[in-house]
Amino acid sequence: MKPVLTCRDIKVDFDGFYALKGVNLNVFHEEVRFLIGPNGAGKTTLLDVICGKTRATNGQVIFEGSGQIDKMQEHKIASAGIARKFQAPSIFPKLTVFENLELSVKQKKSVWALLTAKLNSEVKAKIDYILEKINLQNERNREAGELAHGQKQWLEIGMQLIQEPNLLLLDEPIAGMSGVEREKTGYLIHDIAKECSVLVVEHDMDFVRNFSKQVTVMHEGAVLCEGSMAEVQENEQVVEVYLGRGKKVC
Amino acid sequence: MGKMTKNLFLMLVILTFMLAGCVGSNATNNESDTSDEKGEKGDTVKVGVLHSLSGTMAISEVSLKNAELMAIEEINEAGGVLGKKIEPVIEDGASDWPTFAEKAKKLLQSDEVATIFGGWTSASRKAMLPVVEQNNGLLWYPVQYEGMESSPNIFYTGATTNQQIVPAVSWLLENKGKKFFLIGSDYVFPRTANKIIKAQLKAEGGELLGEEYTPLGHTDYSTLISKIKAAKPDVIFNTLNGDSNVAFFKQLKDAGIGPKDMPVLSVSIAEEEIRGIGGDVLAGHYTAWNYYQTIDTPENKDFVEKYKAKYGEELVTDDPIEAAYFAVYLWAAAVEKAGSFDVDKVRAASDGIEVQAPGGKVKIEGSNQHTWKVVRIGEIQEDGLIKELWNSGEAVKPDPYLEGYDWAKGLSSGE
Amino acid sequence: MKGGAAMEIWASQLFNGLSYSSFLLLIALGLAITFGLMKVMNMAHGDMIMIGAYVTYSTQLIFSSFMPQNMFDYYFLFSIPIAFVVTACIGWILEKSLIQFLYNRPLDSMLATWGVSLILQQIARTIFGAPNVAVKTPSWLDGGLQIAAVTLPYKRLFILVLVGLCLTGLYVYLYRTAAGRRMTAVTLNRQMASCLGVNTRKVDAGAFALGSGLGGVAGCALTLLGPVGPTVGTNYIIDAFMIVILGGIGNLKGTLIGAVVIGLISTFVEFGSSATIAKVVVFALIILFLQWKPFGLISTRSRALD
Amino acid sequence: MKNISRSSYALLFIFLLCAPLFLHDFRVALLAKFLCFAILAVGICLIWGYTGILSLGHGVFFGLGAYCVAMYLKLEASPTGIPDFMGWSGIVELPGLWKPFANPYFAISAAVIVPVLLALVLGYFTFKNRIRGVYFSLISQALVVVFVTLFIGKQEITGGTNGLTNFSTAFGISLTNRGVQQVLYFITVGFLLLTVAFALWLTKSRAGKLLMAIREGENRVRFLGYNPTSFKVFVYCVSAALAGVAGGLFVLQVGMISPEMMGIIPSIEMVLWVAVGGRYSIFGAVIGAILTNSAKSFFSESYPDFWLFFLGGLFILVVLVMPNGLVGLGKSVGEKITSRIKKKEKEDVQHEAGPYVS
Repeated sequence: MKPVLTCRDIKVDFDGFYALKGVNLNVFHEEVRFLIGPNGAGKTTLLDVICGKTRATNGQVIFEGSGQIDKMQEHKIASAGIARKFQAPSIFPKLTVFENLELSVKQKKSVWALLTAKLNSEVKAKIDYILEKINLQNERNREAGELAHGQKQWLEIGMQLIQEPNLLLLDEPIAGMSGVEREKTGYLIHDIAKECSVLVVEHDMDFVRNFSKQVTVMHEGAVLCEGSMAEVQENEQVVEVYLGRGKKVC
Repeated sequence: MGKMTKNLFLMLVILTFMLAGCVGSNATNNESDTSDEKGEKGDTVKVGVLHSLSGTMAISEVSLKNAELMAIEEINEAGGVLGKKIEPVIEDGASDWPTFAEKAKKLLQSDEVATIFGGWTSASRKAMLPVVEQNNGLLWYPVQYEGMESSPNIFYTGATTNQQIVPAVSWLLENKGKKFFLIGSDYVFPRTANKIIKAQLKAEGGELLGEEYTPLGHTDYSTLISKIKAAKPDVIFNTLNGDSNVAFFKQLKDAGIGPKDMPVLSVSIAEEEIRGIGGDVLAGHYTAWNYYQTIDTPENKDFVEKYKAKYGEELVTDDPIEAAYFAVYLWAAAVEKAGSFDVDKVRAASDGIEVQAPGGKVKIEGSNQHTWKVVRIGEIQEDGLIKELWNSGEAVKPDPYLEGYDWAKGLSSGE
Repeated sequence: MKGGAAMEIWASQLFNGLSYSSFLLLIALGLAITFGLMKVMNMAHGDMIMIGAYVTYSTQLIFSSFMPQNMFDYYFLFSIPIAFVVTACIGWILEKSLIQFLYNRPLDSMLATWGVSLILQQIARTIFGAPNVAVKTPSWLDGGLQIAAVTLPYKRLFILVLVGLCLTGLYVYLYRTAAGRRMTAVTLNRQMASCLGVNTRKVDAGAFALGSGLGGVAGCALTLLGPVGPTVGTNYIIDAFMIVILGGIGNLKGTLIGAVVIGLISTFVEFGSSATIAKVVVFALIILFLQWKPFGLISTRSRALD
Repeated sequence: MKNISRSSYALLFIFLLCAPLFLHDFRVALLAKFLCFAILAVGICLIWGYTGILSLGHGVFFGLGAYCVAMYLKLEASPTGIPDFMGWSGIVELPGLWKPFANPYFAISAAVIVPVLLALVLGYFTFKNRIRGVYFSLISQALVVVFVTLFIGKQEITGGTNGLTNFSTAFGISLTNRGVQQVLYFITVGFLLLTVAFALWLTKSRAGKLLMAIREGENRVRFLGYNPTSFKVFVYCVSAALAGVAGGLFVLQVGMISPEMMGIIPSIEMVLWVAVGGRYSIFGAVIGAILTNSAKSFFSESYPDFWLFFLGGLFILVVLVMPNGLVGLGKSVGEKITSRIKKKEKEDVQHEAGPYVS
């Protein structure tokens, strides 16, 4: 099977400090891939490299249909079909929930297109559909800044979904959520995976165990191992990395 | 309901503000004036006093306003003009040229003043010129300027070029040397003045070693002084403006150049400006004006005394102050002669009007509405006053287009 | 023979350039702290310079009327610390009453401090009058040092030394004393410093006062070279900002280099053309340079998103 | 926007249209000048209030627009075909730069196109290089310094500090005629109306929402697949165009333009108008420009010394106490009143209907 995303020997050098030391990663169609690893392993940096926020010092990122994307500008990468949800909710607080989604809808994104854009029934239907999916139907006209933390997280996920991406990058999507909300988010992620590939960075091991099929473990800027959660837990190196730092996998 | 109230409230507040702002302070003026002559109402006649009372030019212009008000007061004490008391309407030009145009318009249209005394910079005069011409008003402009202008609605009581710059250059050529270096701020007066000087030097055997301009407000003169040092001129002719003079003279002195080595003749530094630079820095350098505080006549003694008593002992009088002061007297005399405040009649009557100003007799030249004045070259003293070294004896006829000088042909226009 | 004259001109221009740089550095140094380190767009910094200049003028008046004649020449040495203290106090009051509400709102702080600047100017005008005032140079600063055919005025040498002292003083304070280290810590990472028990409010006020005080010292030096009037600060504020952003925000070394670069370029361009052209060239170069290096000559790479 | 509904605009424009009936000619001319400023303020509101970019260099665009129209007027007022000030500088032939401006249509289009081109070039590079916040503000100030110094220094072409003044006619019609002045006033009102309508349409369009999104988080916008550079350049050009229009109308009304008016201080004052009115509201920008200038006119007529204290205080007040300006203030006061009325109504209803209502 051909991967959607291929990372080849990615290195990132922050003024002499190597945050990534040659990462290789493949993400396949309709896959939910979890990235785990201790703090400072380079998980977020890897997402940053994929979506163009951070430039790799070395290596290639290849995206299906667009070829090599690591030299492209951020908005071009996003247009190519890679959506990114940041760790801290980054939404537009002074716009309403509806407007946040309206801007995120998959559409032509030039100045002229937006000047002449009409709010037709098709767009409305899309937004309604997503609102329902992220459970914010009743908040559509509220300013996004007034939402609860968990709701902001969902709104941001919704903003990514409505772009109809081929690959969704989620950075700690359940941070700050209650138990019920976590579960809902877990199902939402699986639901999403029917339409696109998802790459999730997550710290919460229960969550990972419950919702993951494939897991990639990173440590100190490199991939340590890959496999199912069960396999990974057996891996001695992984145990050492976590236990050696005084942390347990479970 | 709620939204309506909100909007109504907002609009109410806004409209009140707007009315207050637009109607402004002249709400008290009856704008539909029935009297047929300008500015006259009962026992008083209104005149406008329009100077920058705020902003960068306030430094110079406030004292002109004071001088004009003093003259108005004196005339009122002596019985007024045509039996009417003069009522000054004071406006602030705020060192902003459109504001000068705006206020001149207000004075003429809304206050309907008989005349305006005002302005300092050429730019402010140029801004007021179309306004007074279009409204057939009258403006008395009291500061030396670059010439090349003669509006039927303006009287010029400051020197034009042939009453200050041209004689100064001749005097320098005769007494101080042939090699000139010209420096000035980068604006209209210095550039026009230097153009005239260059033509004159050519005609009278002088030599031009350099010509430099610095932006307004420039304060680092080390490079310019290096250039002057390298050129080694006999004299420096200075048309720098305002603040730049302070920096230039201080740094010139530091560079070890004194009046003995290279004297500087300035045409924009009078007694007022010396106070802000320091007499110690300027002592020994020259100026060219039509009036100095030190002029020894009874009229001047009286004038200086009254001015100091009224506005402060530490103050000084200088050329523009005197010109602003006697402008009011010239206008009053012209009105008396015309027997009317009407602009056209005053203009017709103005030719040859003469008054005894603090610095000597001054006379209006009807052909160009400038003033006959005595030219004086002076040396700046340690105490900040100016000692007269030379004067032209008789008053010099104003010649704003330099028509009486052969070498100036072709200067005044492209033709 | 001719080569000697050319050398002479080059040498004196180099000195002029360095001297102008030192003056620029002095006016920018305070701003490098308030704007560079604290990120406050302090448009009133020019008026701290103005106040410093008026303090010098007042000290001169006091010395000439109350002190023995032979002491007069030393008024200038006294005026420097006085100007520092007075403007630092004004800066402190300003921080406590206004600036502290404006951290993280750089554009708003720009507008508010512009308002402060207008008010300070009007106050100065009310107290000292609108015209410029004359400050008499102490006699020991008259004249200059003659090296071959080049004259180095004592005043300019004095300013060079003064800048050197300010710079070393600042360096020692910021990196070698506990109070200074606290200040650097706060500007680098406010939350972390606060967690470690640093009273950030106090440090902010102190830093702002220090920056303003340096403006006051610049004002003192200004009286040696230029005019003293209520609006004098506006002449310098734009230059000072340009130096700080050219050098890179948050970096004293950058400010130093920025001042030297601008000083040298403008004097040499002026020598080859005119002062007007030099001004246009310098500002156009700044615009172009920032296109190339948006964060100035020396910038630190940051990982923050916004 | 939601709260400042049509009635406010209707009242404002009815007031403006009726103003010549009850104001002295001189005051109408003054008001016309303020309306030009209002057009410019709308442009600043779009770029600053909506997009969050603070430009301290709008004086340049205003000045360029004004100079373009002024060049035409000056040529029409010069019987010899060469403006008087050029004669004094010894120029005998009209410079090439001036020649096309003899054509009024060229001059008027240039009043918009020249500022837009400058904004396009500067904006493209600056925004592409991701220069933001105070860096952009300072660059825009440097731009002002460059232009003002050039316009003063190139006296033989620009008229130097004196600027361009003393115009007589436009299209052969005398500008000083009372009727013409009135027509000009109504033309200005018309332009303001168009400007406001355009700005409202823009802010309500999806592009307008994206501008706000850029203000809220430029990088987020980028990761949604938009290129913020093009939107920022667009809004910069729009506001430059509005400033150019304002400048052109200003010259027709006031009859002069000089480099002082495009300087640093006027450029900062322009931002203040918008801040006073309410930076997030088009309506606020309009009334802010009119009111601040009215106040300036009033104070400088009555208390010139007091004006700077007032202006300075206003800056501080707006930033500290009322960041949403007069509109925000009016809104919150209005809300208090309405909430009191509502409360009262509610109480009344409750009294009548008893506890079963809710």
